[in-house]
This record gives sequence, structure tokens and C-alpha cells, in this order.
Amino acid sequence: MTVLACVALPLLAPSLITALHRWPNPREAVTLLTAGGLFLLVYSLHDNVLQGARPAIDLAEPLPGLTIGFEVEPLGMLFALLASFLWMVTSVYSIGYLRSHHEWRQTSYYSYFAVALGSTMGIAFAGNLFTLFIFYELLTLSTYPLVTHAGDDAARESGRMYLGYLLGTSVILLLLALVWTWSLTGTLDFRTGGILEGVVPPGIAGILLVLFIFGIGKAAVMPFHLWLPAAMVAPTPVSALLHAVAVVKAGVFTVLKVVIYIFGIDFLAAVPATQWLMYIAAATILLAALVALRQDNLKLRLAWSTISQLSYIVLCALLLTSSGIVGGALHIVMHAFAKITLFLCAGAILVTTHKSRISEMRGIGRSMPWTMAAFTVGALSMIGIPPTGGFISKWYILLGAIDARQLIAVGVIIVSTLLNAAYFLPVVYTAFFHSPESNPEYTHQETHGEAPLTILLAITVTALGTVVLFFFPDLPLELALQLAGESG
Amino acid sequence: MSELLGHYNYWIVIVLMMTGFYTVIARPNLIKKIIGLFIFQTSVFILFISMAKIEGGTAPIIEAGISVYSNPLPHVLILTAIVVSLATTALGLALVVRIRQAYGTIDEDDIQVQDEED
Amino acid sequence: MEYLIDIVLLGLLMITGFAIVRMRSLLAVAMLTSIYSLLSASLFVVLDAVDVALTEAAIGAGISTILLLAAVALTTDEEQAPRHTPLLPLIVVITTGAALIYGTVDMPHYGDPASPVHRHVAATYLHDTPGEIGVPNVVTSVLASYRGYDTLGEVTVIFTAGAGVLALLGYRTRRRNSRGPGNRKLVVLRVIAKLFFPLILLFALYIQFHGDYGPGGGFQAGVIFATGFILYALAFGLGNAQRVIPHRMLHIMMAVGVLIYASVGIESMLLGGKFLEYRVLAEDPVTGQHLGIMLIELGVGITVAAVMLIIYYGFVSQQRSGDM
Amino acid sequence: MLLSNLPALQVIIPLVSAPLCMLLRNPRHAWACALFTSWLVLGMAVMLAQRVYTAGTLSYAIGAWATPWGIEYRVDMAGALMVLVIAIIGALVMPYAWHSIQEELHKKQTGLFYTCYLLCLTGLLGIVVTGDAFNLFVFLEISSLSSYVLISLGSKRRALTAAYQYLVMGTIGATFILISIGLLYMITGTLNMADLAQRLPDVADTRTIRVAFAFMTVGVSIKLALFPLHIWLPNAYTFAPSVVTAFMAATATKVGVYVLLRFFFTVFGFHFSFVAMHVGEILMLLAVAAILVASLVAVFQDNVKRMLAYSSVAQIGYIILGISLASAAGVSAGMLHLFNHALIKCALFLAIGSIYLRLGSVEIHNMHGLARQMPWTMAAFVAGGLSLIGIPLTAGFISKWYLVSAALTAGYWPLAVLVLVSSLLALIYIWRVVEAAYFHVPAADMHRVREAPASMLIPAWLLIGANIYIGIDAGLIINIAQQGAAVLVGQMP
Amino acid sequence: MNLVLDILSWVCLLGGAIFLLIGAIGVLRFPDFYTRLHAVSICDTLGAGLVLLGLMVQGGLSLVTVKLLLMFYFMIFTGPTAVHALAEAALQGKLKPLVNDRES
Repeated sequence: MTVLACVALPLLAPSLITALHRWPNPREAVTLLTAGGLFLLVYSLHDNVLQGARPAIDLAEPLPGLTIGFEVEPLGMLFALLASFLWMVTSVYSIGYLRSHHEWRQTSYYSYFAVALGSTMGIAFAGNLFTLFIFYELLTLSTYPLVTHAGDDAARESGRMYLGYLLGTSVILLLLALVWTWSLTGTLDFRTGGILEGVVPPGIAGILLVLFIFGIGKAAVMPFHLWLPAAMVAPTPVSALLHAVAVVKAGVFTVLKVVIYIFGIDFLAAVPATQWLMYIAAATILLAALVALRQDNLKLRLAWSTISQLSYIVLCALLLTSSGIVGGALHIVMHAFAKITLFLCAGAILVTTHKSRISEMRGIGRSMPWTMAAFTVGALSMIGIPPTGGFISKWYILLGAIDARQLIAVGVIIVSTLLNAAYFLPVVYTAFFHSPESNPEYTHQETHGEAPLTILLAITVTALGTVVLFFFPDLPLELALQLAGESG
Repeated sequence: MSELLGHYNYWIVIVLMMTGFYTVIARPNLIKKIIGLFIFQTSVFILFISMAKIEGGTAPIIEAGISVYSNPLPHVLILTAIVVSLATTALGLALVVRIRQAYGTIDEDDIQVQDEED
Repeated sequence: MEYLIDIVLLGLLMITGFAIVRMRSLLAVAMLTSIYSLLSASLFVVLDAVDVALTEAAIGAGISTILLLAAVALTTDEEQAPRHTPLLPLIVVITTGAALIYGTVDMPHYGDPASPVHRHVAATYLHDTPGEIGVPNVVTSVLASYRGYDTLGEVTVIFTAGAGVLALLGYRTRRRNSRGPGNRKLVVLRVIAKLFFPLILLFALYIQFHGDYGPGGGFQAGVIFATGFILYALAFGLGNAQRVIPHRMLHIMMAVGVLIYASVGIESMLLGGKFLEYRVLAEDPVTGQHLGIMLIELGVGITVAAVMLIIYYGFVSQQRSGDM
Repeated sequence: MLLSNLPALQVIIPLVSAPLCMLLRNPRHAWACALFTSWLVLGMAVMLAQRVYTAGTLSYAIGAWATPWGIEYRVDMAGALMVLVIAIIGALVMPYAWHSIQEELHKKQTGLFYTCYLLCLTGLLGIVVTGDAFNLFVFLEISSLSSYVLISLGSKRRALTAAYQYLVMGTIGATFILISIGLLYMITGTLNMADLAQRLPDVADTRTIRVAFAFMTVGVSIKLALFPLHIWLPNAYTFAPSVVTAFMAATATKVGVYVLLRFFFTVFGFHFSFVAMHVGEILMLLAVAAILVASLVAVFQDNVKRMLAYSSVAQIGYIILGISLASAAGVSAGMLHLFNHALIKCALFLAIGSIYLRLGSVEIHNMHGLARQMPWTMAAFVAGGLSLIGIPLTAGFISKWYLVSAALTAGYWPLAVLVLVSSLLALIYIWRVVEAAYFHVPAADMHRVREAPASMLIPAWLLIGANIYIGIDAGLIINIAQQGAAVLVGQMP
Repeated sequence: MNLVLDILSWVCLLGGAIFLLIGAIGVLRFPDFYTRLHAVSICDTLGAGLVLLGLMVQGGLSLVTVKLLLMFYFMIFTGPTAVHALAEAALQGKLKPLVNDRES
């Protein structure tokens, strides 16, 4: 029942939000309350899940044999916790951001935001692939208005790209894979050990795997990654939550689910295609990192780094080792915290100084120490330097790679770590150790203090989170281990 | 030879049909098209009626002392079909008149030109 | 002998057909069309289809020609030469024709008594009609009773056409003074028209009610009835004709005809039979059949006459589009 | 009396009310008459479907003449489904009609409009329920003639040429069908479909029957606008009055498909049609062409009505594709899509109709910022569009799902891909409208535009509701479609 | 006796046919509209008349003959009227008769 509430609550919130569109404060209050309520609901679930309970509920049966139903399992739990927690943070942030930016259409912004979260919950708790697909599409559609929120030509342009890539891949490749799997096995349920084993010859399974991995466009495996930079026209909080947490993570989450519960890692070991896909993921990691190096626009650099980080998780899934799975699951969390911190900082800089290019940010650290400090923490975590959460996930990923005897993977991870350092540390350096006067077009009267309070609050929380996760990684770790245990 | 005697009128009827059909699809003039349809349909009627004909039969009106009658059913069908074709012709011509009033021409190509203009 | 006439008529038909394709003057083409259907009517007579012949002569050669002439008069007489070479149409036509010819090869021979057409259903009609329906004209019995429902559909088609022409052309009731062309000069025509008008109506009634025994029936009667009025309108101008039968009345007639037909069917349902089961209309089935057939033929006649007149009025009341 | 005569009454009631409707002088009365009739028809259709669902195929001998001699009415599950579709659409379109007809038609024509609408309804119903080949021709003509008139009543002058084009092509098609019926009769000596089906196998190997089959296929294909013969459709749908477009898009072509099914499976029989004549392959080819070409053309249209018309051609392609698979799964998928597409397209055209009523134009470039002014209408349009694209939780998704799985089980995976790709094309052309309406700065005089009246919104939203309901719980309709397919396909391997 | 009747009827029929032929040729050969009307009028008076007569002889005293008589009656009324109407129409259409103006 709680499960249903988790999905329903954010989906119903918009009605109230739109009803209150004349009175901003109550409206924001509603958003915050929903976010908080949602987190509490999700949190209340996690104990039983840790006990091994799998609360499930079936809603409807659109087609004979295909149900819309929910079931909570460790990975979904982890994802749901993450998303709902960061939604709270981001809502606080959004309020400060939108108000100081005097954005238009704030009501619809909050409504769609809530819907997006609701569909994320749906994805997290989906009881079978069919349900997951439905909410996957719903997420795409509900985030489209957020991406095009600006409403100008550039926004429409990248909106088209966003929709085209995500719907295109999902409708053509993913749906095909779904129907095919269905007509082969007659079911789309998530089963430990997978449903395809023994039904499908490895050749077909290979084709299916390809369809799935590329069909899940949200995982942004090359060559289906371009929507992610395009989507950066969205307001920063949107990019922050949706493109560091909800959307992209929904993608890799789906990949993990498919690999574990549809194919089953033992079965995949027999499928040759897995190797090649892993190499593609590896290539994505490196290439994206290289592109990120050359970006001057901060948000774009973050976007490209996201692409490369996502492929870490895909890689983990395809390593087919339990520690690899753990690493992937953990990396979802750690990367989320780190990346959202970075995005929020970028947003903070944009709001207060209206600067988006790194080259203009000389000495910005002196005027905005808090923000840039948080940024540094995020950057360290991305690189994987203790004491930040990033270190833990990287650790497990490396373990997984070594277990799988994938030297290439090991190499890729190490190299990409260096690249991460190469494109994040310069930002920190410019921010702190250059004098503002050295900025091009520097003017004396440009004087700005720190970002608004709500924004700072949000940033601090996430930054702290990043650190805390290094010292107390128990909750995500347990869930991840449980998952690994299930997947065998 | 018997083949020829047995089917010659079907063949002629087919030729007639095709004359009508050709007029419909090849001629740009709207009235001419309607006339073509009319010819086409009338020829089909002849096909039906000639299939109803029976060797040495008479009109299907029961009279004493006559045993062989032609088949009445196609006659009935064609009575219906004739009326249908009349209805079509009337409607088509009405449309043509209206088109002339709206376009000032009843030539397909001219109309096409005008349509591309607006 | 029959074969000879048959072939001659078919030959004439072909000539006319080709002439129609070749001719440019639409007026001439219209007349040729009427000749075409007159020829086919006489061919029908040769083929023992007297009812069809009568209908074709009345409808094809009569009304359609009038409509064609009216349309030509309202639009234009000259047909422009086709701009593009008719290659594609030729191919289409030739393939279609070839397909049909190919199909004829396995057809039963012309007039062959053994062909299934004569064996299966029709034989029963010819055999049972005297007993079940009791009218000598089998065509009428099939038309009105065995397949009476088709005929209802047919009346509906005509009704549709009437409604359609009404919706498209509407009508303007001409003032009375507009008495057609050149008043004094028409005196001969008018006298003759006066003389023939009643005769034509009488003939229409004869066709209407003689349908059970000889060729004829509702359609032919209706058309002839309408022609009488068309003649009147030609001679005395549309205004007067509309004074004799006003438009509103035509609407009512056209609707009432269909309603009569359908209500016969519904009546038979109410009497516990199926739709259009005439035999329940009277205690003696055959009388019932007679009654039913007479009623529906009446309905047919009324609707057809009304629609024909409505169409005619519709066309004639348009003024030539050149001067508008 | 009523129950036993239900099949006949289903057709007779609208037939009788048409002349009555003509006699009514006042447009409002005529409208009321048409409205009442179409709701009555819906009621009877439901009863009929329910009876067929329980009692199986109904047969009704008109005039109580035994089958090969009299005309038989025959309603099986597939027929009941069709009747239901027609009746539902008719009943929903009528309340909508009042405002838009008042707006688009000359006052003197309105009464006749409703008359012709009723006649069209009669014709379509008659085609579906009849079991007699020639009777089918007659009712086909009734529906065609009335639809020519309905189309020609459009407000632009091109409506006239569109109607004329349709008249010429339609009559050619009808004459082809007539020829085919003649040839069939010539060989078998009967007109009753069941009787034909019995007698055909003995003579199936004659050239005459082959030609008859070919002519029937071509003739009907013109009526249902199968790809190369679809030329009449875009103009007709674009320039007809909005109501007519909505009604015909949902019913006329569908009935054509139904007739095709009837002749392929019931009359000629599966073996003759698909094994001897290889019609499956041909249809598949044409369907693929239709889907690709029509969708592509639709992408480049500025006039939304025309765009939807082309999309209709593509959607008909889907239906035919399902049939051409010649498997029970394929046919049921086709029928399912037939039903769903009727709902979708009707809803879309109704929405566009309301837009035309208020905006006075259906060009995309005039719709900038329309969503602010007509939120409900545009919402309906978007919902219908999503269903057309085949987004989950909509009817379109269900039928697309079945189509794809049927193609896969039949081993044609490229077809599956094709279907999905073309649904992406649908996404593109729907989204052009959405972007214009939602994400463009409103045009200068846009503020004058008001939301459409409730009488026009409710029907559209009822259809959308049906869409979503089917998307969430399609059990019943799938069941009906499969039963219908089973009846048609019958003893198919 | 029968033979005589047959011969008689055939003579009439053939005569009628010949007149019709003449009329047709006339319509083709005569110079202008009004003169052609003369040719036409031959057809539906003598031509058709004789044919009908021949048929009556064939029919003998029966209903057929009565009908044929009626037809004849119609013919002699309609034919001239039609021609007259045509001529009127032509005149109203300002169609000048072609007159040989060498004498004048």
C-alpha cells in the first residue's frame, strides 16, 4: 500500500499545485510538503526491505498477461531513497533559484517536476518490465516541458532533440525488444536469474541485449548520448535533479534491472555480445571525458562528465561480477550526490554572477567561498579521492573489474580517473588561485556576495552528504550487497 | 469457333465498357467524365442482361404454353443498377454545375491550376 | 435472325461509343449518349429483358439526356483538347480489358441453358412465382417480393440523389411572368403539350398498375409521370409548372414514397411477420403479396416522380454561370 | 417483435427517419431527429452486440424468404463490432454537430445535411449486416452517394472538386464491385454470401473467379483508400465539414476494410485468397508503401486536417498489414487497430473541428499559442495524438503492441521495425502541432479566441476517455476482436 | 390470302425503310439547317408511317394493331411539332436561312 502511495503522492500533487497557482507561498509549501512526505514514505519502507520483505501490488492488466504492478527490491529501494531525498533538496534550491531569476510559468514548472518524480518512483518500484517501460515514457514526456521551459527557439530545438532521442530509442529499439521478449517468453516479470535463460539461443539474446542497451537512451551510451548536452538549456535545478539524478539514473537503473532480472548475469556470461557492449561503454567513458576537457561552459562540461560517469555504471553491469554490481549500485548514489552538488554550484554562480563560462570565473572563489568549497568537495568525489563517497564506489568498481579479469576495464577506469582530475581541478584552481582582475572584461563595480540563502542551504546539504557517505555508507552498501546476493 | 459464337457479345461488351472507362480516366472535361461513367455502367448492364439470355427463351412473363423463360434475376438487379447510375449521374452533373459556378471552368487541368493558386 | 439483330445492335453501340470518345462538342455527345442508351434498350428487348428495356429507355434515353443537356447548357459546349498524352489511362484500360477477356474464357456460353445462372436460384423463381406471388411478371415478383429489400434500397438511393441535388443546387422559384422563351411563337408547342399532357399521365398510370402483368412498374411509371410535367414546364415555363406542383409538395411526395414502402415492411413486422413479409398483410398469403406489391410500387412511383421533378427543377432554376 | 427483428431494425430505423428528418423545416428539429435516431441506433447496436456475444451469429431472412432466394441479414461477432463502432461514432458526432454545422453550413442546407447523414449511417450499417452480395452493392451506393453530398457541403469551393473526385473514383470502384458480383453470379448462380462460399470451392479454379476476385479487391480498395488508390481521401477529408470528416474517417474506410475481410475470408475463403491468389503478399507490399509514404507526406503538411488525412491513409496501412499477415493474430490485431483508430481519429478530427470553429483556420502557422486559449481542446488533441503515436496507457499502444507481436510471431521482424519507425513519424507530425500550440509566442489576435462549447468538448473527451480506458484495460475489446477474427478466419491453419 | 398479306406488309416495310434511308441521306447532304429539316420530316411521316402500316398488316386485328395505331397517332403529332420547335429555336438563335441570292 505504501508503495502505491509513494507513486501516487507526487502524481497527485500537481492538481493541488495548479489549484494554488495564484498564491506562490502556499504553492511552494505544497511542493516541499509532498517532497518531505514522499521521502518519509520511502524511508519507512526500507526496513522491511532490508529484512528481505518484497512488498508488491498489482494495479491493472491492460493486456492479458501484462500487468501494471509494483514490487520493491533493494536496487529500486536504493534508487527511490536517493531520488526522493534529493528532490527535497532541489525543491528548496528551486525556490531560491526561480524567484531570484523571476522565471515565468513557475506553477507548471513545479507541477511537471512533481510528475517527473512520480514517474521516477514508478520506475524504481516497477514490478515488471512493462510497468517500467510505461513510467519510463511518462518520465520522458513529463520532463519535456521542463527542458523547454525557457520557451525560446533554442529551448524548442533541444527539446526536439531530447524527445527525438529518448522517445525514438525507446519506441523503436526498447519496445521492439520488449515485444520480442514477450513473444518469446510470454512474460515480462523481473525474476532473479532472468527469464530468458534456456528459452533463447545466445545469438538472439545478443541481439536483444543490444536492443536493450541502446534502446535505453537515458543511459546515454554512445552513439545515443547527444540529448544530454542538448538538455542543458533547462533551468539549472532541472538539469541538476533530472539530468544528474532522475532521468539518467533511471536509464542506468533500467540497464541494471534488465541485466540482472531479465537476462541474469550467469546467462549473459554465455552471450558474446556482452563483451563488445562493454567495450562500447568503455569507449564512451574515455571519449566523453575527452570532450568534457574541451568544454568552456561549466554546465556543458558537467553534462559530458555525466555521460562518461553513466557509462561507468553500464560497464559495471556488463562486468557480470557481484562486486561489479555493488559498485554500479553504489556509483548511482555517489555520483548522484557529487554531480548534483556540482550542478547546484554552477546554478548558484549563474544566479549571482550571471557567468556560465569557466574562463570568466577567475577568483570567483574569493567572493563565493562556500559555493566553491562545496564545488571542490563534489569535484573530489567525482575523481574518487577520499574522504568522499566517490572513493567507495570506484573501489568496488575496480574490484569488480579485477574479479572479471577485465584488464581493459581496469585500465579504462584508471585513465578516466586521471581525466576527471584533469577537467575538474582546473576549475577549482581558476576559482581560488586567480585574481578577479585577471578576468577578461573585468569591471570594478561588479561586486557580488554569496548566493541566496536557500541555495546555499541546498548546496551545503548535498556537499555534506557526499562526505558523510564516505564515513557511513552502510545503508546503500547493505542494499547493494543484498542486490548482489540476489543476483547470485 | 464455338468459343467465338459463345463469347463474342461478352467481348464486344467488354470493349464498350473500356471505351467508357477510358473516357472517365483520360478526359479532362468533367461532363465528359460523367458521360464516360454512364457508358461504362450501361455496358456492364448489357453484360448482366446477356448472361440472363437463354437459348430460345422469352421474356420472363408467365404465359400458358411457354416453358422456357430468360432468367429474371439479372433483370431485377439491373433495374436497380440503372436507377443507381441515374442517381450518380444526376449528382455528378449537379456537382459539375456548381463547380462551373465556383471556378468558371469545367476542365480538370484549369481547376488544378486555380487550386494551386489558392 | 436474333443473332443478326444482336450483332447489328452491338456494332451500332460500338460505333456510337467510339464517336462519343472522339467528339468534342458536348451537345452532340449528349445526344449520342441518349442514342447509346436507346440502342442498348432495344438490345435489351432482343435479350428478352422488356422491363429493363422500358426502364433504360425512360431513364437512360429520357431523363439522363435532359439532365445532360441542361448541364451542358449551364456550363459549356466545347471540350478542350486533353493536354497530356493519355498513356497511363491507356495502359490501365487495356490491362483491365485484358483481365476481363481472360475471365470470359471460362464463362458459360452465351444463352447456354446449362449454365448455373439458369439452374440454381432463378429456376425456383420462375417455378414458384405463380403459386407464391400470383403475378405473371416474374421480374415484378422478384423485384418487389423476393428481393423487395433491394428495391427499398434503390428507392433510398433515388431519395438520396434527390436530397443531394436539392442540397447542391437548391432552387429559386421563378416568377410567374418569366414564361420561358418567346411567348407567341410557342403556341403550336403549347397546344400539342396541352393535348398530350393528360395522355402521358394516363400512360404513366397504366404502366404503374399494369406492372404485375406486363413490363412496367413503379420506376418506369414515375419517370414517365415526371416527363409529362417536364414537357409542361418546357412549354409553359418553369413558373407555371411550379404552380401546378409546388416544391414543398415535391419534398413531401419524395419523403412519403419512401415512407409508404418502409411502412409496408414495418406493418408486416407488427403483424408478426418478418420485415417486408407481405403474406401476413391479408389472411390469404397471395392476396397479401398482391397488396404489398401494389403498395410498394405506389411508393416507388411517387418517390421517383418527385425526385425526377426536383432534379429537373434544380437544374433549370440555375441561371447560366457565365452571367453571374 | 423488437428483439426478433433487431438486425433489420438496426438499418430500418435510420432509413425511415431520414425522410422524416427531411420533412422537418426547422433545422433544430432536424438535428433533434438525427440525434435521437443515432442514439436509438447505438442502443440497438449494444443490444445486438450483446445478443451476438451470447447467442452467436444471428441470421435474419427478410421477407421470410429462405436464404438463397431472399435477402439474408447475417450478424457475426466481427459484424457486431463494426456496427458498434459505427453506432458509437454516430452517437457521439451528432451532439457535436449542432454548433459546427450552424457555423459551417448555409441555413437552408442544414436540414438536408442531417438527412444525408442519416442516409450515410443507413448505408454503412446496411453494408455491415447484410449477407447478400448485391444488397451490399446497393447499400454501398446509398452510403457513397450520401457521403459525396456531405463532403460537397464543405465551406470552401475545393469541397466541390473533392466531392467530384470522390464521386468519380467511388463510382468506378462500385462498378468494379458490380462486375465482380456479376461474374460470381454467372459462375455460381447465387448472390447469397454463405451460398457463394459453399459453391465457390468447386469452381474456384476457373479464370472467371480469379478475375472476379481481382475486381472485387480493386473495387473495395478504392473505397477503403488503399495506398495507390487513396488519392480521393486527402482532399475529401480536408475540405469536408469537420463533423463529416470526423464521422467518415472513423467509419467509411473501416467499413471498406470490413467488406474486404468478408470477401477474403468468408466468401472466397482463406485458401483461395491467400494461397491461390497470393493476395497476402500484395497487400503487405501496398500496406508497407502506404505506411511509409503517407506518414512521410503527412510530416510536411501545414494544414492539420490534411495531415491527419494522410495519417489515416497510413493507419489504414497498419490495418491492412495486420490482415495481410493472414494469421489469426494478425487479423485480430488489424481489427483491434480498426476499432482503436476509429476512436483516435474521430477524437482528433473533433478537436480540430472545434479549433476550426473558434480559430477559423486549421493551418499550423495560425495555431501559435492556441493552447492558452483553448486548453481543453488542445489537451484532447495531445491525448489523441499520443494515442496515435502509440504511447503506453493509450489504445494506440495496445493495437500497436499486438501488431508488432503478430508480425514477430509471423517471422517478419522488419515489419515490426517498420511499424515502430513509422510511429516515430507520427510523433514528428503530431509534435509540430503541439510545439506550435504550446511553445510559441501567441499570435497578435489570439486573445479573441475562446474555448469551444461544452457540446463539442464532451464528445471529444468521451472518445479520449475510451482511448485511455482501453489503454489501461483492453481485455474486453481484445476478446471481441479475437472472437471476430476467429469467426472470419474460421478454419484457417 | 396469307401470302398476299405478307407481301403487302413487306412492301410497306421496305418502302418505309427506303424513305428512312432517303431522309437520312438528305440530312447529310442538304446544305443548311432549314433544308435538312425537310429531309427529317420525311423520315417520321412516310418512313415511320409505312413501317407501322406494314407491322399492322402483320399484326392483323389484335391489341397489337391498336397499340401501333396509337403510336402512329403520336408520331403524326409529335414529329411536326418537334420540327417546328426546332425551326423556332433556330430562328430565335439568329440562324439565317441560306438563300440562293443569284436571282435576287
